Amino acid sequence: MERVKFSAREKRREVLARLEGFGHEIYRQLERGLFPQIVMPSRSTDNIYYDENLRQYVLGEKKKRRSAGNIGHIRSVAQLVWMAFFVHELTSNQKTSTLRDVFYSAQAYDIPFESQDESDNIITDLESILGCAREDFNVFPEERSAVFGDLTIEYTVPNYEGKRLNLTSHPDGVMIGPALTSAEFIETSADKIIAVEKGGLFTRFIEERVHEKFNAILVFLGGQAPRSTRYFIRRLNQELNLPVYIFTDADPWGMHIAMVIISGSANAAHLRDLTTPDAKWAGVWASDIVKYKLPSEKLDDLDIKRLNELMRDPRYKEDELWQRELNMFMKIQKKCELEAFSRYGLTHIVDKYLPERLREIE
Amino acid sequence: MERVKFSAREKRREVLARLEGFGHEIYRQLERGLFPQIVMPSRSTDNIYYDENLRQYVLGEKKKRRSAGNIGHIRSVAQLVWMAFFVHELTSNQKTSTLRDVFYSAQAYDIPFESQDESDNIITDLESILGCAREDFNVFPEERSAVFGDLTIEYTVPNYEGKRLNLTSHPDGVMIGPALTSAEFIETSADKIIAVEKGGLFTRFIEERVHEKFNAILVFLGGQAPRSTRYFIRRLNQELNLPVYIFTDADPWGMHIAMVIISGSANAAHLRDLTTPDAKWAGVWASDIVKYKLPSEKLDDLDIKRLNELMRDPRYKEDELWQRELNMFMKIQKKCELEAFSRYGLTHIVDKYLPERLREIE
Amino acid sequence: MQIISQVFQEISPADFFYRNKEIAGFSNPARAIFSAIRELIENSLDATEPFGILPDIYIRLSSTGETEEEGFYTLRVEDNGSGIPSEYIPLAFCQFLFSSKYKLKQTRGTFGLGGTMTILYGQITTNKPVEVLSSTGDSKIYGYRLMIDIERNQPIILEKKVYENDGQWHGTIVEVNLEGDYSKAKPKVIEYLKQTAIANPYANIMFVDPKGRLYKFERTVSVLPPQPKETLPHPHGVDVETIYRIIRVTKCKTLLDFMQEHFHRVGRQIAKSFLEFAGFPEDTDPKRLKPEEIVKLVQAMKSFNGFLPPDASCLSPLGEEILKAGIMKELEPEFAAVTQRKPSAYSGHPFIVEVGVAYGGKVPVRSDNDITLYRFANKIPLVYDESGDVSWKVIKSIDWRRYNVEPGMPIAIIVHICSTKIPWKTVGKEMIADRPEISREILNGVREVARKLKVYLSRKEKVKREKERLSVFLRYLPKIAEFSAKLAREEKVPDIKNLLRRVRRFGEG
Amino acid sequence: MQIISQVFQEISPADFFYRNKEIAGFSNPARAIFSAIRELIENSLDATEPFGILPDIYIRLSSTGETEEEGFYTLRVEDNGSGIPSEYIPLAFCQFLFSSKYKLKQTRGTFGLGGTMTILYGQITTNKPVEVLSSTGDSKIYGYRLMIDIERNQPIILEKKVYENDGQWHGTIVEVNLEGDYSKAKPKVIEYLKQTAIANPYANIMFVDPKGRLYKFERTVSVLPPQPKETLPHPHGVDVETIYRIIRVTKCKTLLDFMQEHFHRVGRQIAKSFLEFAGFPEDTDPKRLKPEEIVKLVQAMKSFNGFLPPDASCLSPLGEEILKAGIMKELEPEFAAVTQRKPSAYSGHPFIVEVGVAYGGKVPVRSDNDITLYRFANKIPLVYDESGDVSWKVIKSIDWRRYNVEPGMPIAIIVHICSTKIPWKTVGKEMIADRPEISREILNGVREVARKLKVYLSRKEKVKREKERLSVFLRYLPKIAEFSAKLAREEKVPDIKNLLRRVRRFGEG
Repeated sequence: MERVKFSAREKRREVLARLEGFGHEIYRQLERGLFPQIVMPSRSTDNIYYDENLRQYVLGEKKKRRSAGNIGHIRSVAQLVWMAFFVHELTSNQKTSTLRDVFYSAQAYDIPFESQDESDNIITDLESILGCAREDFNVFPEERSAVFGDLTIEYTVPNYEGKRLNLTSHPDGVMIGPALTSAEFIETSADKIIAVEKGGLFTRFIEERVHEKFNAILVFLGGQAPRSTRYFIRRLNQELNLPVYIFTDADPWGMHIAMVIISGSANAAHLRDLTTPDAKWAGVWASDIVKYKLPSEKLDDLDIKRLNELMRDPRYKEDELWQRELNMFMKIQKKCELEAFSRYGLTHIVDKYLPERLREIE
Repeated sequence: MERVKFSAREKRREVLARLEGFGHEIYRQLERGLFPQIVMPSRSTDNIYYDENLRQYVLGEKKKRRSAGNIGHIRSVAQLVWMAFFVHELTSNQKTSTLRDVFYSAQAYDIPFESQDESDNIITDLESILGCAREDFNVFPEERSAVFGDLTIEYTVPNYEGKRLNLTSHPDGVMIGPALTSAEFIETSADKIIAVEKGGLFTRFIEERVHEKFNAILVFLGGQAPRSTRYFIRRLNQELNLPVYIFTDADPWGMHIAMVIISGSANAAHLRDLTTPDAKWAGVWASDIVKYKLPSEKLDDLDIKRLNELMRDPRYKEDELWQRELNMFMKIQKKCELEAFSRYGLTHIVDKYLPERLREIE
Repeated sequence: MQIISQVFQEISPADFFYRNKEIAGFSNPARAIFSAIRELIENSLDATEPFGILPDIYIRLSSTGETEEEGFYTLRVEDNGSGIPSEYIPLAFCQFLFSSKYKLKQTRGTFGLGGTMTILYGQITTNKPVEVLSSTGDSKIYGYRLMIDIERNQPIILEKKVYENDGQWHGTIVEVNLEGDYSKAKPKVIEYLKQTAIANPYANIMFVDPKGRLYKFERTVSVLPPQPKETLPHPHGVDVETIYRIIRVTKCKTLLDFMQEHFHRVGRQIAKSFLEFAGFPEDTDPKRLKPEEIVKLVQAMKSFNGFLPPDASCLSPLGEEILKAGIMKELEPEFAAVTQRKPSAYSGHPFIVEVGVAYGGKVPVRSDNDITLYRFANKIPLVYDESGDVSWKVIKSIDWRRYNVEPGMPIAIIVHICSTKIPWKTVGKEMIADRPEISREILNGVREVARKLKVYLSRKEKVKREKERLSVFLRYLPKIAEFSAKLAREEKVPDIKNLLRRVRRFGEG
Repeated sequence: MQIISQVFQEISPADFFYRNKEIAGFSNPARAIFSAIRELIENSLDATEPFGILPDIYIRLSSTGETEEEGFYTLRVEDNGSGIPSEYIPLAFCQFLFSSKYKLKQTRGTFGLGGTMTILYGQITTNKPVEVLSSTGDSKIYGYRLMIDIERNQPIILEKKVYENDGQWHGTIVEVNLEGDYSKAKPKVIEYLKQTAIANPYANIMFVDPKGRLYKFERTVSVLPPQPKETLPHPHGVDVETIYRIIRVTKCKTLLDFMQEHFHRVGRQIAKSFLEFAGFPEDTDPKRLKPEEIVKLVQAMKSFNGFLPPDASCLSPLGEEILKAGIMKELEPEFAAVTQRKPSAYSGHPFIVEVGVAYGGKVPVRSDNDITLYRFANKIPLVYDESGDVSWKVIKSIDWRRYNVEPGMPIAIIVHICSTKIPWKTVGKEMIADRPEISREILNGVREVARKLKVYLSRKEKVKREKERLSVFLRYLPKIAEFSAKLAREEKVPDIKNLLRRVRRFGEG
């Protein structure tokens, strides 16, 4: 298997350089007696396009300009410059921070944010300006997801440099946090990645030894996967060259969890490297509800509304599977959960469904 | 350090015996031509008392009787008998299941639950009848919390029997799941447990090497701690004889997270072994908001309502700390989060607050 | 200072109402059509029922313009009533404040000016005379073409004809031309007719609208409710003016006689103890009372607790049978119950409340899931301003779940209040005010029929439940047997036939 | 069939109103006190203002029972009006449908029966006569003690006295006794007086309540609004009866003269083109018109578009100055604006809308955060049933944020409508109906003053913002300099003095 090489140190150096460049640009303008201006891609909906080649959402040509000479902008310019400074400190000291921490930290510098929404938004601005994800400058959300399977990693975080861990070492699953996403991949015997939406199924898969039986690395998404998890899945796919199969609930929300891993979200149109275009949504499909006679519920109004939105979504166009399943949902007006297989016994999903499905799409 | 010994296998045998005994009792009544009756402690609020000696809520003498001859009861009697049968299967096969899985599994046996609430409730009935927690018969909720620190454990789950793991091996923290809660504790150099409500702070503590600097095992509670985590903390406290310090947000909800770990919840009044009566709420206290000039918000109506409830709660009576802080909340009408310390810099909480507080209460 | 002289002027009652048409409900073209139909129907009902005649009323509204949009109509109302003596016809129709309704007994109209107002409105909008044909059943039928001299409040007789009455016909036919807007008024008119039919099932009512559509409400009972008698004033409801009027005509020489002779339900004992209470010697000559003594007498009458409550002989309630017949006829419900409350009084005015409930059948379900309310006052349906009415307030105050009533059930409540003086909330006579004595009677009446409804709904529910009960045991007992056997590691599943047999026996109880 | 003879009876107008007291607002003791005070004050205002007299009105309500709880009061109202000629005093006060107000010009009362109704109510509740003292400013003052013969609608003169009038006093004093409930009526009474003072700032009004509390509303302007003139009827507002009445008295021999002589703003040209439109020869003798021709004439008058709109000489608006003075006096606002709209008309009745806005000062903030609305019709405040009024509907239809108005601001809108015929929604005369012509004028008036309010609020806001603006730059520019220097690893923080100077310069613009 050919591997793409990953170096945490290199990435860090690159990010720091970009941050310093940003600071220098501001500084230069002030030195010349100008009100500093910042230009960044607009993230308004009319500037988000689906890129067929990249197979993800990208931002178009529209720019937004923030000037310190404008009373409506100066506050956010100051917040941005401070934010760049703050994450530069974080990254160069190899410390991490949550979004919430950043919000509070600002007060130490007399930089006010009215709410965490506002500081989150400035972080996204900084992402667009620098073209890298917040995880790259060590800001993480609170969500936790997990991984399990035969993969040996080598940490790059302080005090653990060079230390290795095999991801089967803890049978409850290994948490995907800053240390794991920044680790290097050393060795694996797995030949595929199986990602599941729900924690209960993740545990079931471990107990049923799915990782061994199917030679797989198991990933627990925890609902809509956090960006660090999406990034981690992409790395597994790209660096280890392993196919990715995603299992979600059979409803418009579940299928979209898979879609966001595959093609990214509109919210992250300003970023690259968060998508895994070759990953596959492996189930539970609308057609499975019929085929496997699964206990199901009626789609409610919100589900139907969501379904209609997805039907108009360019990511769902021109792909046979997505189209077929969207239409099937519309037709049967039903949904079901991953756990629904339990009606045939707890191991049914592993003994019957999983092998059948993998044979079908591999 | 003196250790209390823990044996997963023994516990399992005991649970299975109780389940079979329950089945036998029903069977015997049917054989004698009687409508089977089940008697269990009532869990209605008027039968929940605070036990000063046990330092937790317990159920009183009131019983409730469920008879298969009563149209209003027969459905739940059938559900209970099936539930006992089902978890017997789980436990004897050493499989785990989530609450949601149980709900779906019932359909395979033509036992209907209208909602997961209903099946969760039957599981609680079974807990009261058997006097053991659902985790003992391998039913777990979805919540995930984590632990980190120098503790070597030995697994008892299938395929891992005898395998050991040191809980510093993964710097993102080790998930507390069925495998970990059923593991045996082998060795530790720590002399205390520090439990924190929020994930961000847990990561910060690991990064700041709190486990080394303070010789501690760190536990991430994930908000209101799941029962398996409370059970795990109790084991750390009892078996390793380590003091437990709990850090939460400074608000009525945060302090109650600590209280539930210490004295249990009313919902679990029918169970033992989930409390850690000697654990201490170490902060953030209402008085800390004043003392450390922390950024704070006004208590809202819901907070005040909750505060008034806590003031009437027997668990909060006759303890100087709780009383003082409840009164302080009432007086200053403010609350703040753990992250609020970030206003003084990201490491302030570790460098200043934590040592001061531990010195104060140790 | 410059003084401008003032000009004082007297106007006639007709002129007053001409200037203030809205007092009688003629404020706009839609309302005018509604009021005209209503006033003439009520006159017809009052010309039949009190005389022991089963009412046959025929109403025709036809468009007189080229198109209906022009808004000109001819309204013709025919009845088989007692008829009006020839000499009174011009005055009864064309003079304001002239009526047969100024009596202390229950009548439909209370102002006594609805008919004349209709004619006045027709005259000032179309300039056409009213045509009246009437006979009291004797040998002649009299026909008049009349207009109103508004400035003088007098009838103008344009034409008078006399016809032979071979068939001994009695009744009145009125034909009036007027401007209006029927298309807007239509829903309220039809609702009014339908509800009139509920409260008057002993009447035949036919209505032909301008498009020629026939609405027919047929008689289903042939018994009339007992007719009201004229009554003496009750002491609690008396004011100074009333006393003066009585003193002016009385022949009594002592207050003791005076009290017994002129007031409702005052006998010798009550008169004696009242006069003692009021501090008047029994032999005081009423004609010699000083003004301040009269005030004192009135005050005492209001505050004395020893008078008997008014009796209901001056009232004409529908009676339970007729009310129920009306409900069955128009709503065809699956279940109905009615009750007549005992007579009661407020401020000396007697009243009776009658309440009905109807469930299922043609009873409508309101779009807001509330209970449908039909309100009647002295047999007149009230179709405007429901939410301000005392009955609405009472119905909303009830916790209907206690009567097994769920929102959205097809349930109607019918409330009829009859009184010599309905306490109207406004001059428009569409809402009844919330007097505690009245709302208490309505509440008790509604509760009474609601309890009967509850019994019906409960029985219906019980039959359904009993069937479900057995199926529950059949379903779950085998499960209990199966899984307890498995848990207990027993091969044989226990026999539950006997238990099921016992359940079935219980079920029959 | 049994025929019972009917008894027909005529009653007097006084008897009619006695039986239907609620028509004039005497439905219960609280409402009666309110109506009595209101009617007598309005009579006093109508006895002063139209005669060029600045009103001085003194009202005293005193309790006559031992305690106020008994509910008996004496109401005394004194004015300095034109006085009533001695021979008219008994009729003006004690005969229904006798008044000086039946004119085609704007007056406060329109029914002309409020004063007499007050006296009748007092008489039937207390049996005491009314006392009237009046002089027209000549050498005598006349004093009467009067009662009403209700059955005959006639005054009863109990006593008549003549006094010398040395001081040339003119005016009227009325003292009446009545039953009532002042403690319940009080809030509305005080609100009524306060609002009367807003609309009549040229009046001195003093009120002493039963507890001896003095409410004083002092004159702040000494100019009266222009007085209304009596006017001819506008052709759009005419009905058949009006035409008849004119024909009866006209001296015109041709319709061409008739139209010019008897109708408002109809000149020769308009009369000619109208008659052509209507299809009548110009020389038609009006006295020879047939009934159906009169209807045709009325129809043509209603549909002909060539008439001029009515002029406003028959109206008496307050005028912008007086309205503003009233607002400043009673609300003492921080800002006020008023506007008088051009005269307009609906169905031939001219009307003028005047609107004011007040902000801050004593303007109250309503508990529901809505805008406070003061409504006036012909200078009378309307204090009941706000939510049904056309002005309320207009105010609620406006998006107030467009005028920089936030909920909870102390803002009052004052709407005054004057007309020869206010389109009342109900007989109670508390709500004005939603005629499109009227609501359009109100809307435009409110918008006009709201725009002025917006300018004021914007300017206030701008001054505040300019201050804030500078402080924002002062706060953030140094931060940008500091952190960009740190990021760029530069030791020297850039100098931002020049930039701040430029901001300040911008700020002055």
